[in-house]
Amino acid sequence: MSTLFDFGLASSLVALALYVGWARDEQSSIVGFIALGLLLSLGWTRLRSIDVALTEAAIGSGVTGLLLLRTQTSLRNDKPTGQEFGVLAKVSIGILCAGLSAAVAYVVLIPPDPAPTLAPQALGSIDVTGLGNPVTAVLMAYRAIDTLLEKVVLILALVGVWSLTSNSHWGGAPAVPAIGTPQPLVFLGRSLPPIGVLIAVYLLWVGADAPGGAFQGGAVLAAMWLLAMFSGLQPIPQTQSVNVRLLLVGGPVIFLVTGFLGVGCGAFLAYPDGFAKPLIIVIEVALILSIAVTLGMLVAGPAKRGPG
Amino acid sequence: MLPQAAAAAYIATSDGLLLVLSLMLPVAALLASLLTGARATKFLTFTASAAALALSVIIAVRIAQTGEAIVYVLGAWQPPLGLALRADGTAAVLLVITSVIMCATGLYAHWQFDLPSGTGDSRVSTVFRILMMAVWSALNAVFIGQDLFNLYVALELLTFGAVPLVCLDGRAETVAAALRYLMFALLGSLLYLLGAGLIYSTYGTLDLKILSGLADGRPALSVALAFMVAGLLAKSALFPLHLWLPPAHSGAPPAASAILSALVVKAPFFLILRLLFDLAPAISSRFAGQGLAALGALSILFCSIMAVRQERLKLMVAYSTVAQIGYLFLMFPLAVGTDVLPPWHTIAWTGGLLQLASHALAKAAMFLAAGVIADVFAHDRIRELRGFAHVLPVSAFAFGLGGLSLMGLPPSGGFTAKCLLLTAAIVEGYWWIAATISAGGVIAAGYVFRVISRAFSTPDLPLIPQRPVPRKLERIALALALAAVALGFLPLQPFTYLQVGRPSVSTWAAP
Amino acid sequence: MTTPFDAAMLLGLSGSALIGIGLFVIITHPRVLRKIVGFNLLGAGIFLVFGVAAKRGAMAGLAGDPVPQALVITGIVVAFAATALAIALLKRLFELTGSSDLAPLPPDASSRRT
Amino acid sequence: MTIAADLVTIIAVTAGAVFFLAGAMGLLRFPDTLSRLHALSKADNLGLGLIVLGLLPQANSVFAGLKLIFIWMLAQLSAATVSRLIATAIAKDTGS
Repeated sequence: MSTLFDFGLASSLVALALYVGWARDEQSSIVGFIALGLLLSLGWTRLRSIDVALTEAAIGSGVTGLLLLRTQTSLRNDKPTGQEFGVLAKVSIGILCAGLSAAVAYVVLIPPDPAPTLAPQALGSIDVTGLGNPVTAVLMAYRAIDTLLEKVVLILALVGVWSLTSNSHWGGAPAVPAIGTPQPLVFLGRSLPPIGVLIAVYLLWVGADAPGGAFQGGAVLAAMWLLAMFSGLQPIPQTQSVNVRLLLVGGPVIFLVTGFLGVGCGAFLAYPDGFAKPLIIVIEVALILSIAVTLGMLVAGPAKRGPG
Repeated sequence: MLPQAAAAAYIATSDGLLLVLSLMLPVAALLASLLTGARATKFLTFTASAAALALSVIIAVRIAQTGEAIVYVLGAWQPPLGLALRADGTAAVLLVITSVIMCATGLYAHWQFDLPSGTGDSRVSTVFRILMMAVWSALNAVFIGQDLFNLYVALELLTFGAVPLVCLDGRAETVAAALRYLMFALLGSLLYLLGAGLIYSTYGTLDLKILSGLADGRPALSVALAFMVAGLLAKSALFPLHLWLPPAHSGAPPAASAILSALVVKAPFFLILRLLFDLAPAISSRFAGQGLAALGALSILFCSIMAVRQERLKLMVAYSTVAQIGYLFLMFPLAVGTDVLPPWHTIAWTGGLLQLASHALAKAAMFLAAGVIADVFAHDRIRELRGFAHVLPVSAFAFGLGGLSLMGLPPSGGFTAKCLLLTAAIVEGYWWIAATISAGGVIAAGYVFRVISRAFSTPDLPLIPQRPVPRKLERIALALALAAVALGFLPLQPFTYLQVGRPSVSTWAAP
Repeated sequence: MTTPFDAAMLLGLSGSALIGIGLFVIITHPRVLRKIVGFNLLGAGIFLVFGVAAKRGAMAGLAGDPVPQALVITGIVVAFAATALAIALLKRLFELTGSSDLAPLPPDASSRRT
Repeated sequence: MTIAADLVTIIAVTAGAVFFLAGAMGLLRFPDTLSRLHALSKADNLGLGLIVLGLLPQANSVFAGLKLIFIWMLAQLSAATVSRLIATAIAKDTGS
């Protein structure tokens, strides 16, 4: 029975991906992509990776879909000038891509037996971190450097986005297209954020021991903030705003400082015995705010007004 | 063998924290810059640059003193669960080259922002400084990282630092160039990530050292490595994946061009080097090496000819970058070593890395000199630059000295490098590689002399500088060019420092 | 441990298909916005390959190997950052030129530019 | 007891799925946007409600049950808002 379900899920993923690639207009393609994201989340639960399912739903399809749809609207009156490939070229590229797919499938189909895993090691060391969710332990302890650098990558993307403005607008505020905010959206903008913030805090708190964490919570928080901004209830802050900058770098700075404090008790990014969990929670609280601000400002885009 | 058996793969050395500092110092500077204004950013960049330069020199000296690699285990979590950092002799050389070029270009940019024609406003200067720190940190991470996924994050950090540098001036052409660059770079990162995923699902670890002990020539490993190398090729702009490079590198501000051409494209090359020599089974490495060298040869011939045909000075220099990267890929079949000789004991290994270093210095010098020329005359059309050496003798001299390395003429690091590669090619019987090296040198002479001969000729109408000559900027270009020349005085033999921290002849067993 | 048609294998096959579809869209589609969507398809396929490793690594009472799961979470966030930067560049290009496509660039076009 | 609970689950979830199917059919078969919207929101509300109802006996704790109900309420809120936004957009299109 569940094999039948998996088969249906796997084939609808492929069918939807084909639709996304070949849909005639960009809007249908993007809507298809968002739907694909939901199916992917479902697929991740089938792979028993609930943390990833949450992240995929929140960021992979949620915030990414919002960004793509907003872009599609603002590029609406555009004349295509891109280059089309000839039929022969397309066929040969198609054969090449199919071959690459087959190569990946080949590796997927013949796994080594027994399948390699780090699960026992991850579980064996988890007591030191005081956490109950091994995925959070990987992100915040074993591979903390990746998480730290990834946060820097996110901030750097924001610097790149911010740099795409004119000299006179540098430091100013991004703009939301003036589309006379509809009443239902204002209602949602008023009623949803308190609940959303609660959910974000819950995701962060529960993330120590169950699926959830700073990235999933941060995405929910960012969505609430964006909803408030798009419904005109919250002004979009200037990119030079001290508060924005403080929240932005707060996460990685606290991460970095804790990392260097760890040098005193063993190594960079090691946590002192017995203090691992509280320290991780402190870092995650700073990270969730930082992630929310970064994601929100990334969607809002570069400054469109001069600073003032 | 399961990875569990390989416990305690790394023993941290007492000076391992130096590696963490070289990774995190630029990150700290960029985070602090975001919090403060333009003036504090200037100060932070200065301080961090000086400190990072000192750090890299200390790391290199420590390795020379101890004769062993520096190792650090992050959070004391041993791989495969945790991550390690490791700097051997080869990595230390790259760290130092990076610092030297970063400091020189940083100083150049600092002075250039203050010029009357300069983009002294806070957007360009602040963004440049932040991105420069990001690129620096990412390069260090690529050189000392030991974990395939950590290296993926480093590559992305590099991409996100490098792409916005291309379109700092905000013109439509440079924005298009940046977008095209981003597309190629993302494709490259994703293919690399795919390979890393296949490796994890086959071996259950991403650590390079543990993997090199496990790698057993399964087909899955070859598939994974093929994806990773293909992705890295797109990032290092090897023919035919080079189309994005010339517009991106020629459109950026001069200091950014220097960083991109001298350093950024070298990072993916260095990763390919490690993947093929540390992970790939000897047979597939030999086979892949031939293919990479063939693409390298095509890069050299095709893009050198393209460079000759360019009308614009900066585009010419950018095309020559693709050609010179081609030389790096020639080392793959030449440095495979033998059953008794590890790759890093071959003259081709030394030659390839010397080519990397001397091209980095020479190309940075040439882009910085070209930047001065384009600034003073307000254009860079080679045809209309007749006699520019009379106005800018120092820049012309720096450009010419840098050109020596590209052509492979003595005295220059490029000469030594190409000599070593040529000798290796002849000894190993790769006549087509030897022929390509020689032909590439001749064509390079064509495009360098085309500029230099115009520079010293007497124009019908004397060239009039549109702006005051920035002497300080010219001197930086000259210093870098002289450094590239100085590399030419190294002896023509395998450089033992590059072998530190790698298996020695006695413990070497060909994979 | 792996039955012929378990979730890991089936979703792994979808992942492989998504990789090929994504690559094809990235290379051949003339519109940049669709290429960006293609990058996300490719990314999703690659993440599924990691997911297969996670599911197959179920051991010691865990439903899956946590390491690849954590890697995918990092990867999804990085992919979003890449999408955001690409979109910002695309919008800027549209503002400056009125077109959101990259004009074709034959190998020698740049040499003919004046 | 568990058999009764399972029976409730099977009946309610199946009924919910049928409503979803009807909604999807409506979306595909109805001629204009407004009637499609109507079919879809009606079927979705009922379908999701029935599924949540069916899952309640399976919840391990009171908190888990509350989370299920909470999810249903959030879906209601967003569905209602989206329906109204679409309806407003149609009205604007046909009005002007």
